[in-house]
Amino acid sequence: MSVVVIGGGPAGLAAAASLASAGEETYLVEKDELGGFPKKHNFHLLAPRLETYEDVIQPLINEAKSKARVLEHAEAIGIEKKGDKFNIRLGDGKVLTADAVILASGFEPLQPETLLEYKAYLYPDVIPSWKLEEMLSPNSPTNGIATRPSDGKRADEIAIVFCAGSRSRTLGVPYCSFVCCGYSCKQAIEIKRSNPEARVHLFYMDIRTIGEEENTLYWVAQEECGAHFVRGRVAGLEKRGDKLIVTAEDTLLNRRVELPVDLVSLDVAVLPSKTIKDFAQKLNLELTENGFVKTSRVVDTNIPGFFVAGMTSGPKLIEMCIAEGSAAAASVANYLKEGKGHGSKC
Amino acid sequence: MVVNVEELKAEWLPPKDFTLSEEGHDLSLADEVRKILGGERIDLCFRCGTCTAGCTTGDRLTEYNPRVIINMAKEGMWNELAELGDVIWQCVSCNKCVQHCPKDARPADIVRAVWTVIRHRLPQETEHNPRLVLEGLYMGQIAEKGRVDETKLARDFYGKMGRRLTLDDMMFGIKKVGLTRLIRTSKAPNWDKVKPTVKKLIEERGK
Amino acid sequence: MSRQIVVPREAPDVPFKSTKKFEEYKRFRDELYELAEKGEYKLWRVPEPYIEFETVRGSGLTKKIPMDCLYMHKSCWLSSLFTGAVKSIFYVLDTFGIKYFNDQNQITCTGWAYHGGTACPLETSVTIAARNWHQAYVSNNYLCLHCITSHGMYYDEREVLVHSKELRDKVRRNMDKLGRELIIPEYIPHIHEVIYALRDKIAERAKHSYKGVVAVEHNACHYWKLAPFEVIGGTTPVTLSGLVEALGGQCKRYKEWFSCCGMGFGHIGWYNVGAVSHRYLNRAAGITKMISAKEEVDPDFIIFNDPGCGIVIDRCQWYSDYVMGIKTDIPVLWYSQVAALALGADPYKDVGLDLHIISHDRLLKKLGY
Amino acid sequence: MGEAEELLEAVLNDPRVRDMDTVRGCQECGSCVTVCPGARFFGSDKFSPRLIIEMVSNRDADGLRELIDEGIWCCAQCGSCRVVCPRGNDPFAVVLAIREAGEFKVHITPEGAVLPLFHLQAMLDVGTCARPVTPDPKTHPDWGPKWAEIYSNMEKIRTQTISCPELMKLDRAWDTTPEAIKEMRKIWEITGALDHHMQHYPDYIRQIKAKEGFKE
Repeated sequence: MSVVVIGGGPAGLAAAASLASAGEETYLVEKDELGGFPKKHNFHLLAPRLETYEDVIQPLINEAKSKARVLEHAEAIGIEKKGDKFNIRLGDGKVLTADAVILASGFEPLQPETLLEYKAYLYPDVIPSWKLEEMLSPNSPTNGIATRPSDGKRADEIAIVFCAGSRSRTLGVPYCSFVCCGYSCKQAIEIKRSNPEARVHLFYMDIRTIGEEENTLYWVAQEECGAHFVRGRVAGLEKRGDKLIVTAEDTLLNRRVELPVDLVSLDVAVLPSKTIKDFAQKLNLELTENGFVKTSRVVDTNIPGFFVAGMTSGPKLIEMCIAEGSAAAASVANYLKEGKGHGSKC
Repeated sequence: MVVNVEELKAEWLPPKDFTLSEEGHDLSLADEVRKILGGERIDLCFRCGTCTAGCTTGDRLTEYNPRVIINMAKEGMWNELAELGDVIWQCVSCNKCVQHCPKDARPADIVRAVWTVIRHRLPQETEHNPRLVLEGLYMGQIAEKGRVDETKLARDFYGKMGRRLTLDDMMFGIKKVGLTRLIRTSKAPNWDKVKPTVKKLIEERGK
Repeated sequence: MSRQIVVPREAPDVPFKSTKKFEEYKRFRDELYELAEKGEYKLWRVPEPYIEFETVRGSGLTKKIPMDCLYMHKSCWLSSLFTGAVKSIFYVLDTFGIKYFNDQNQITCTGWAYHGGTACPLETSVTIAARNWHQAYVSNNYLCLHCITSHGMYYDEREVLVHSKELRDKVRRNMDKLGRELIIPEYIPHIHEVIYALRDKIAERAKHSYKGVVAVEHNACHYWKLAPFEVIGGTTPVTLSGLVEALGGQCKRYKEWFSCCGMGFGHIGWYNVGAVSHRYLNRAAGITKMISAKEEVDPDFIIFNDPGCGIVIDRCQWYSDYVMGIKTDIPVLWYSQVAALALGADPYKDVGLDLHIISHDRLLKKLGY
Repeated sequence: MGEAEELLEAVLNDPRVRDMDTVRGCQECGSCVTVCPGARFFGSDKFSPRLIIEMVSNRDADGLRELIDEGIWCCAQCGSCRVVCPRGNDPFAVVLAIREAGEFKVHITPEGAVLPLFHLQAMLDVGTCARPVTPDPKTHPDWGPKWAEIYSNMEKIRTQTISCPELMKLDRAWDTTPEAIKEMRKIWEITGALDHHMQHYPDYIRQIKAKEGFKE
């Protein structure tokens, strides 16, 4: 019995590691390197628990590498279902045959340039949040200090814009991206700790640091790090001299705010990855109206033997992705044993 | 419509929020508030509005909004704060907000800290503010005797405000609080032991 | 003949993302054609020759700009106060042999009063618009506006006409009473888009180069904010900066680029309600804009596509000097004047610069006049 | 039904609100207020597009009634709010609907906001909104001394220097024909706009009606 896990991010790694530990023949297909988005963008501290990448994701990589058959730099470009078996075609022409598949292809961030009002196409100092995350890693070229890409100077006034693209009906992204509130508060804490002179201005519509994140991230950022929270969506961004001027309404005080800042970080929306759409057409997979995979019992889909984990079924935190990876592994094991998953209707 | 240029010139005021970014954002205001006892809790506020929802004064006087006052100070909106004028002094110290606040920020204390800052920044304008005069006399009595002599308080307050205590006022007082409390003027028991601590506290608050 | 779509080269090269608003606009366009097929009204298609521009980059949406036989739908303010700017339009069209029809039977679109809300009800305004469309239609020339407020208003009114059956029936009845037909134009082109389409030809024939000249632009709100999908460049309009750059000049951005010039307060300038004093604000908005442009760019001139915006900016600068002591002195030019000056028109007899308050001497010197 | 409820109903029945899906609920992000010149220069306590959308979607009739007295006239009708709203609301159109409903349906426009006679005359007498003579330096001193100079030489500059045959007359933007003006008046008559202005300027409207042979 063999299982193919597509995607080597947190969810895929967890799924592959659990399945391989349980003794299944597991293939892990990753188009880049293992580690997914956190690896690609050099994450260090992970929200919400403030554990490090080395402590959380590296062990998963090690475990997957030692137990599962890992195919790095191999992209799954085709899938078909024949009877109970899945045939997965890879970029190099190889075909993997599997009894069950776990799709953990992750998400795609919205390109900041498409948000014309924030003018990322014009000003290099308007960056997507993952670029700020890269900078804040201690082993980054800037040694963990937020700097301006345009001239390399240290950024002392930083604006973080929540919901850049998400929760926008006009843009067709009506849902919440889930992760941004947490990591933005975390970034505010990191900025303040690496550069005590910095001031961070966070423009939010609602703070959704759910559960324990509230007092480990939001309250710490506000109370200990003196982060400046403004309730309002940034609607204008222009340049004056070498400062970027962000304008928003402080809706709680009913007034317009104009702030000169050095660096603007956009919490860009989480979009479904292209693989999902591709696979959905080939497998008749059911999707939600926003283009994520529709699931029942968290990891089951409408195709027997085809499971999903992580951001494939909607935005979620890294720890939730890992949990879903393990959950999917359990479901697969059950499916292989019993011939059916939890919710699939054969 | 005839427009006179001279009139226009007189009418001219720089537009509101004209350059809010630099001048209007007086962040030193929040720092001053933080230095005062009680004011350091200003960073705890996350603007939920519970204080305003339960406010005794706000119920009668919609302009009085503790959430807005606290956050005006936090955001450095000094001009707007000053524009509020008398409204800001109308807190009745019921401390309901202190009970309600989910983050234990003690809004009443922060508002008090904001008062102190205003008093420091505008000493002349606030010198004759009835609320502050009364509070000064009240705290003075507490510091001296650990008790309030209401007759004396009323007499002193009326004196400072340039009004004489009439018989009607006396009758009103007797009806309200009773004769026995009006004539009790002795010190609280063992007051001399506590006095220095209380005095220090009162001074620190007003610093 | 295969369909040729011109992609404006000045538009920022950013990936396009389909949006809900975009889908809605597409639905509106489909409905526009569908209702015409059902016979609700007659759709007036842009005749050949035209240039089809892509509006929002990468979206595939287009706008057809007619390039001959233009119906000059004049602007009240431009024709009143800046005769030279109107004459410059004719000058440019004459230079390229483009035929146009200057109709004296055209009446105002009532735009200046419409936005105040107390002049006439929606039905009256829409009937007047439909009357002007029909008037242009029977003249066998395609509608081409001089005024930006007309552009925004006609766009809005067309959208309401398509969406609201009740209003459509009312207007059709009114048109019957006038002995006219309900005609709806497919696109609503503005004359500055025609001049933008001619920019390379103007540059070829230019007698004066804008080399070394720095400009700032003010894109009228009623052009790109009201109808972003019918604007060349979408929410990053390129028509004005494109013209200046094609003629060799430079067009720079400034902080208040987005802001309204304050003419909007002029639309309702007669109001005297409560503490509201619109006249002063009309100045304040313009002055705010000009201070920003002066401090950050210090341009040789500012280019406009709307008559109203230009008037406010031209007039408010004396006021800011007199009242606030802030001297900005940025001369004002309309797109047509910019083009006509490049083509060698007389700055006073043709372009009418003596109707402006801010002097253009420094600019004319730079242009080699 | 009181004035306020009447106003609310009239606003909700305006084609621009009812048929155009301009009010879809608000998530209070404040984008519109950020870009609004009205809120910027008058102060957002006086005019806030966000609150207007909230009032209409919450059916707050009294709030709307209060707006008519002053706040609603602070809108510059620039449409900035329309481009930025992430929900696709359109405060721009709603403001116009409120103004029109107040004037034409409920008749509660404050005196200072009624269309001035000179403006009505421009449209009905010559068929153009503005005329070269409209900004008289006496009424527009803020245009400065240079304008007064140009104004006194207007005829010379317009007709001799920049000769443009269609733009010769000083009392109208372009040479409108009598037929065009007649049609303009007829449109105002058949849509009821003339009758409406009878309450503000009875003498002038009667004069127009008599001239065109419209029934009173």
